[in-house]
Amino acid sequence: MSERYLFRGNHAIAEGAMRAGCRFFAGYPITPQNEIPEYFSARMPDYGGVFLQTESEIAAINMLFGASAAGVRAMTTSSSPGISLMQEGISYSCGADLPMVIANVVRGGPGLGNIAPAQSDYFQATRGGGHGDYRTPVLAPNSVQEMFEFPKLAFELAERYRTPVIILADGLLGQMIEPLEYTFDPVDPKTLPKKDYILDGCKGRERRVIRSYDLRPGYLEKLNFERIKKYQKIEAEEVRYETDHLDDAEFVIIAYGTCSRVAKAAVRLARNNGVKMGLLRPITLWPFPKKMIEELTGKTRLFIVVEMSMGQMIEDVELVVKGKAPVRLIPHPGGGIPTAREIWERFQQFREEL
Amino acid sequence: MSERYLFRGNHAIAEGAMRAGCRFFAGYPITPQNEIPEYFSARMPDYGGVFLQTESEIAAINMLFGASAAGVRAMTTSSSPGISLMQEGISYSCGADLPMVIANVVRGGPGLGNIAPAQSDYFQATRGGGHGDYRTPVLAPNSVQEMFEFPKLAFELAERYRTPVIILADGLLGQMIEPLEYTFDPVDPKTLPKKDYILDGCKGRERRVIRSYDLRPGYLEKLNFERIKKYQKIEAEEVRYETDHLDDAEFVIIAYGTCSRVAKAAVRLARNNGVKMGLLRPITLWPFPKKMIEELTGKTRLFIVVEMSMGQMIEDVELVVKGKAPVRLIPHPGGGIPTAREIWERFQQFREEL
Amino acid sequence: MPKNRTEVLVDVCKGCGLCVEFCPKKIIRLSDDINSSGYHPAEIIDQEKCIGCGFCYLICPEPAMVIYREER
Amino acid sequence: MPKNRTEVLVDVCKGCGLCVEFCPKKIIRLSDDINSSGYHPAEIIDQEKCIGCGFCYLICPEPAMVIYREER
Amino acid sequence: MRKVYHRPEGLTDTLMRYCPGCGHGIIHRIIAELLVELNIRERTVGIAPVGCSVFADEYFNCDMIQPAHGRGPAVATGLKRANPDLIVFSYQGDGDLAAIGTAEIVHAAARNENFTVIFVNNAIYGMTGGQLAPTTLPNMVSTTTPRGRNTKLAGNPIRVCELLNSLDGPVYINRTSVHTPQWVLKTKKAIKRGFEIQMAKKGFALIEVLSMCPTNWRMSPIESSRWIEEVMSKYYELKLFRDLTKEEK
Amino acid sequence: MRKVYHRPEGLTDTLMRYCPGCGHGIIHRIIAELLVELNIRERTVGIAPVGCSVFADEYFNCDMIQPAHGRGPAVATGLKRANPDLIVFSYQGDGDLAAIGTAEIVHAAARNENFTVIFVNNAIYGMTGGQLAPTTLPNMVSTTTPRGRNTKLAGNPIRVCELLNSLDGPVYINRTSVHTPQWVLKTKKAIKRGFEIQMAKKGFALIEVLSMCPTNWRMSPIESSRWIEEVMSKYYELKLFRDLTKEEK
Amino acid sequence: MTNEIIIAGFGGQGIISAGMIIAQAGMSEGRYVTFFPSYGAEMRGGTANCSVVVSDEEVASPVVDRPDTLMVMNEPSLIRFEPRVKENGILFFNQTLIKSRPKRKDIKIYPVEANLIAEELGSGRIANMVMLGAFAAVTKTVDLDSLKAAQRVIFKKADEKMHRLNDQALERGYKLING
Amino acid sequence: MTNEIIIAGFGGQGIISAGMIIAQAGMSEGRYVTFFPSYGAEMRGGTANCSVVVSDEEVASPVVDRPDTLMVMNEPSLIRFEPRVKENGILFFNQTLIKSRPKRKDIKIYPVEANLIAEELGSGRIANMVMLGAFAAVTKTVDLDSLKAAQRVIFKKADEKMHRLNDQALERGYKLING
Ligand SMILES: Cc1ncc(C[n+]2csc(CCOP(=O)(O)OP(=O)(O)O)c2C)c(N)n1
Ligand SMILES: Cc1ncc(C[n+]2csc(CCOP(=O)(O)OP(=O)(O)O)c2C)c(N)n1
Ligand code: SF4
Ligand code: SF4
Ligand code: SF4
Ligand code: SF4
Ligand code: SF4
Ligand code: SF4
Ligand SMILES: [Mg+2]
Ligand SMILES: [Mg+2]
Repeated sequence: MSERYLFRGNHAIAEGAMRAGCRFFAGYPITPQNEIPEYFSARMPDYGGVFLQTESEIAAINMLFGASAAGVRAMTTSSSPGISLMQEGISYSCGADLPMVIANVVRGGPGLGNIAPAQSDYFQATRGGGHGDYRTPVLAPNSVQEMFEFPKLAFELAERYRTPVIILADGLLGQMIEPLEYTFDPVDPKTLPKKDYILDGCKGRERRVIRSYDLRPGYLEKLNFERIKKYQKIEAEEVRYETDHLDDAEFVIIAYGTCSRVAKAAVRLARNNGVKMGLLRPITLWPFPKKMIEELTGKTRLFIVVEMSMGQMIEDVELVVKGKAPVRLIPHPGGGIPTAREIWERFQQFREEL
Repeated sequence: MSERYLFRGNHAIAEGAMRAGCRFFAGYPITPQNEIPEYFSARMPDYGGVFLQTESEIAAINMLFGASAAGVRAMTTSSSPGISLMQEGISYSCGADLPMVIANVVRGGPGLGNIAPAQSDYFQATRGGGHGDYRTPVLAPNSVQEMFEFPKLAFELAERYRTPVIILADGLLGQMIEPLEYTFDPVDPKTLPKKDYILDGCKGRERRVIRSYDLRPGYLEKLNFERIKKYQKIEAEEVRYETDHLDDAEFVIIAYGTCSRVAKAAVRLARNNGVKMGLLRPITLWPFPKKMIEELTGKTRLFIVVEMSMGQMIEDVELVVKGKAPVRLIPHPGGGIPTAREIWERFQQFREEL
Repeated sequence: MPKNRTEVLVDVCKGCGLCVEFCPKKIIRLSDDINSSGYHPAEIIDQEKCIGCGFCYLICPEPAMVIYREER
Repeated sequence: MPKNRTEVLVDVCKGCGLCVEFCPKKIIRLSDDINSSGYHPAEIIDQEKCIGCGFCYLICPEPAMVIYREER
Repeated sequence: MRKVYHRPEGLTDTLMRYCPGCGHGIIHRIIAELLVELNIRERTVGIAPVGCSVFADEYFNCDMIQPAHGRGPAVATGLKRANPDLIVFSYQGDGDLAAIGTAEIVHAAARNENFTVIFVNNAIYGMTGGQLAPTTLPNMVSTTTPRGRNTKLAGNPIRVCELLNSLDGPVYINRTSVHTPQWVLKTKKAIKRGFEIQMAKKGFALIEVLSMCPTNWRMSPIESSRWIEEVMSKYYELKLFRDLTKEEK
Repeated sequence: MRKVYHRPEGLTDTLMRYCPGCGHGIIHRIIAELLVELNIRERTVGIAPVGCSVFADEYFNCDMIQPAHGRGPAVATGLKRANPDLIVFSYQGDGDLAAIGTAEIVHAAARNENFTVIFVNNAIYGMTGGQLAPTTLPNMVSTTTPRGRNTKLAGNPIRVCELLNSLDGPVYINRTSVHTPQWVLKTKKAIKRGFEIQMAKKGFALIEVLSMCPTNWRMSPIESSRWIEEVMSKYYELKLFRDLTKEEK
Repeated sequence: MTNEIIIAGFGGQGIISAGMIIAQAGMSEGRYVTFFPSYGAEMRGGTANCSVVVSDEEVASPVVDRPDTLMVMNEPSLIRFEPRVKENGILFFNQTLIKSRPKRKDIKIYPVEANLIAEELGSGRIANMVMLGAFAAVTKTVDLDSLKAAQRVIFKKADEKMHRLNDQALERGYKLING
Repeated sequence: MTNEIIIAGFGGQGIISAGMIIAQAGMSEGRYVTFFPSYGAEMRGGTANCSVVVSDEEVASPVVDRPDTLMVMNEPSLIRFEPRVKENGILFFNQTLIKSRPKRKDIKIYPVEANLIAEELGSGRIANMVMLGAFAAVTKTVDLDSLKAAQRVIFKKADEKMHRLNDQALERGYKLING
């Protein structure tokens, strides 16, 4: 094992972003992610980048709009209410095809809710909480190590497809401390390929325009059909997931993020009790691992979806399973975290009822 | 036929709201719904209510938060980008269980998009574009007459369930002019039952608090489970839809709002050509007419979903149909409006491919 | 031959009349013709009197005015 | 018998010391005891000297001070 | 013996969960006393911000509402316009009012809405743990300006009274403090004036109150009081900026 | 014969779709001339607002970006901080800047961001068809104040230069107009100064320009010009509010 | 019977009010009607157009894709909309302002000297009324009298003089056909 | 072996740093560790608690619901967390500040005069270290030496004097058990 350091999830995501070449951070404080801007504020000067505490989340997302147009890797982070405020800006960024990374360290909602870990912004992240037809890739880390690594992946996806990418974490992942290994070398932004759409003055080339509108009849529709092709490509090529004990599983838990950690413990518990349980953990929430679930559908006696919400991802599961196998939900709306024991007990109940 | 007047959809919704007892309007201009605030500004003084053009959509939704807490029927209207800005406020209003009516006269997106009619805010409206677990009833009118009548229905639902209600129209419904009949008597707000949660000073009673948070461990979750019961009740009791030629239909179009009007013409065209086509038009988009679609699933050879989006409602259809019948989409992302002829032609193609 | 010349780009002009108002020499008026966008464009009625002050250009929103001065 | 009486609500006090600082008679100090919330509460060391000025109450954020004045 | 100073009826029995020496408690008490003294408790709706004083909705013994961060003035506008008989106050911190809520306070002031704003300036984001506020002083350390506020990078502080005083709308603007008993009394007078103006339907009043945040200033409460006296009140001049009701006379 | 006045290279060939007599065209041309005269066209990024001049991104012959309504100053901040070598201008209407974008302009000014704002005050929402703007004059008719702006209900107009002049941040604040050729020249000088300040990395400059909207004022272009002269410029004083670079000398 | 109509021209040529007058007239005759204007960004100095449907049965789609009847008041509108007219449909064009000529052979074409006649009557602004008169005469979708009544409803703020002028223009247009 | 630990007490009693020291020590011994603090609103004058998991295998769930080991530094925490300890689990409580006594019969209970000993050493603020020493001695989850090294990492800004004091406190706690 190479050198490891104890790291808080929130610090890890910030460190990971800067190492991934992020040179622009703009954000507004909100619990449970305050350590992210704090860490950026302390370290960004060393990286020669920009740190800005903004007047609001709205200003933050719009500063990203500008910074991304100028060509730098730009990131903002917030938690649920702050992300709601960014919906217009996210929609604009999708409409203007600007890459950027937005991390949501989700807390209990709706409204001011509480500051406990939650997953109730799944719909917002995967369906687009903003207006208009768009999608954004959504990455769901489940460890401090992934909090560190996902900003890099997110920037790569963002630039490959010219799209905002969302990292959907939660208060637990933000606050939790685990050993961290620096698994990649720092990215020097200067070594990245030059982008051919950015605004850096029209010297020696045609002037460029970045916009999200087209008022000429029919044009916007054409543009949107083009963008849908990009989404189809992402759906075909960028699905990521992790499996645990799926080979012989009769019962499959589907869970992401914090819930997938708890679910892993539940799988251990079940296996210790001789039950063939397995776990599918979507890493990309959009694109959703549909094919994998389709494959499982034939051989699975029961799907259990565990969510820190009233049940949102379960819709994506049901869209694939199509009633061919029972799907049960263990919901925690409002900042409650499931426990392995609870999953195990609920499972036994579900099995009896089958 | 009783007296009828030519009315623009945007004027009808404003007139309908005031007749339904709306005494507080706050909003910010945006095309294609500017005629709504304009009409309110001209007529609200006659009704003795409050009209306010606000500094932003954010201010508008938060003024509604206050006005609703004070007990009046309060409404705001906007179009897509403005509605995105309201997502935090809508989430708060759901968290605080405050009734209010929000009309979205949808336009093409994402971003600034265009000002043509669109239906691409379906996900946002039905899944909650804001953070946290919540739902709002969504009403989708398809005529000027319904633009006039739905605010009343919306206020009734809003108050019965203490929830924001969304009226999801589009630029065509807002701009179009049709004959209108005053189908209900003006509601005098004074005759409405007094609400037992409003803030009017604690004279002679316990003080009241309206909030959307609970930071005590576990409490928010309990609260949210309570709210889910309310949502289940709405799903059980408030589904509304309209059918056209469904009795013997082999092919069923599912479409709402403007698309349902076009679809009706397509059904006529099909019937004239001897094809047994019918139309299911969801009036409430949430709660979605699941049962009706379930019933149709057995006897329908093909479902055609027509949407002025890249395909959003189709998810709700597929969640019910569960692969038991083919579902095809005619999408118009970006402000395009389908035509009856187009539906008819695409249908023939679909049928051949079956 | 005039010292200065003022040219109206007929199809750019929207006939707003601001140049007419601000020409110190009052040598601009709106034509009776309709241009391709449906406007009555400005026209110079007495080129001789033009002092090349540029007011018509300065106030023109399009700009539909081009002004030439004699080289010295 | 004192003219005025100042009472500290021991379990409300958070031991911030502001009253100690602003008592013009310097008759307040923080006790060595710990209250139910883990703070060292204020205590009056010389009730006799209290002039009932209310400064301790005015500056107390909780408020943990109650001040009695002799009826006239 | 008569109880002359004691927990006012305008506060509930709930103990306040602010840090020791926090100015919020003092300001709460002042407002609570006025609710009783002006006999308006039973027709008042208070607005708690998002900030440390989000819990104000548990502390004030009157109807309370807790809206989104920074939107107090919009909510107050809604409440007051819908029911002009209410007395409405919006209690807001410097992050709430001067950062995310800038548009709402500027426009409520410009509209001269008839409610009272108590603006608690502690030059820091208390609730979230000590980040830079719009009112954080130059060179002052916060958790997001760990080397001190460099105005070249993090911008200049905003003086809210001065900003709003450039508008036609507001009737009353005053800046006070609660760092000494004397200033506590002056603050009470100022807030009283604010409420009276509202009761007389004259319009918008804002009282900015400099307030200690010992926790995030990393000072003792007493050091905090001194710091307001010696530093903060020099940067934020304590004065009455405007009282249009007086000018009228 | 030398062409002394002609469509500048800083404008594209696209004909502008503003109404006849609209001030936007004049202001566009001024900026376009300066892009050439200051030799900055090839390193400038312009920001078009949401408003009638949303189309500015088709008209200026330089890199352009079109962001969300009111957020120009935030986008400018992002652009300029990410690439300080750019010259950035934010072109905004009164609805865009003084209503929905209030927070963004106030904070960009307070931070003294190094870009130039051209603020087109036509006292109305042009694009959306003539609704009340924050700058609509008292008693002025708009489609949402059909009986004229009653300041008791619809609030008082906001004077943006005065508002921002209360801040420490900005380097340059000036209010001019384009209703006469003389004022067009003064406006050009003012905007030039704004760009020069940015080029010298001195900081934030805002030039407010009173501008005709004949369509929504329901006046002819000439009447509109007169109305600025006789009414609007009385309410919005045309003057230099601040030039810190001069004070330095 | 259903007549799906498109009217198009410059902003300022009274396109929208022409459409509304047809809708009002149709409604007054007890027919089903729907009207849908183009709106918005096109306002700034561009073109305007609107769709009207007048029908004996409930109007399903308010969207007129391929009109039975097209009235064009200016050149660009002719170019844009002519190809859309249904086979055997009807096209009216404003001969005064439109220099080119329609190309379709499968539709009926009526040139109308709308602006010329209107100017004769005293104001180019009532060219739309001339057009409507011709439209009523040819298509019989609504009666001339209904149109006359309808313009008084739609222009309710105009004075009697203006109403009379409109009536005259309607009649002149009507007589172009039924003259 | 997996030890799931909860530490709880007043804010200011060093609850969080105690947890992090265990995590750091565990990591230095090559074990899998996870640490999760309570955070946020409870900050304002409330209680603090944290969970630590130290394990020989990858840590699945970072959420400690029913701890193997509980350390409580004040009265309210004893009341809140005692019922959660696993059967046969271990409870350490700060005897100096906690007046009442644990009630469970099915767990092992260790009273620790944490504050008393800490004050003896010169500062009540190192009561947490005393607790950790006892914890190491009883549970053997991590070595005393690892804890000593770990506190130097976690308090990297403290001076040598403070580090020594911490070491002493750890030792005193350790010796309470292995004395
Ligand atoms: C939309 C949104 N953004 C951010 C937050 C997080 N937040 C809570 S309180 C606060 C700032 C509090 O500072 P201030 O207003 O100065 O009040 P104080 O705590 O200092 O009294 C912030 C940023 C939030 N709850 N909602
Ligand atoms: C979030 C949002 N709200 C509202 C609008 C609608 N809108 C477009 S332009 C505009 C106002 C334009 O007025 P102004 O800024 O004064 O510019 P002008 O047209 O007068 O030049 C508004 C409200 C929008 N596009 N986005
Ligand atoms: S240049 Fe001067 S004098 Fe010549 S036409 Fe123009 S305004 Fe008149
Ligand atoms: S100012 Fe320009 S647009 Fe206006 S009339 Fe003169 S040339 Fe034409
Ligand atoms: S009332 Fe005055 S003198 Fe008495 S204890 Fe309080 S501060 Fe001291
Ligand atoms: S001011 Fe109040 S809280 Fe502070 S020490 Fe005195 S009594 Fe206690
Ligand atoms: S953090 Fe500051 S403002 Fe918040 S309660 Fe503590 S002292 Fe008061
Ligand atoms: S509406 Fe007004 S601002 Fe907009 S283009 Fe027309 S005249 Fe100019
Ligand atoms: Mg503060
Ligand atoms: Mg304007």
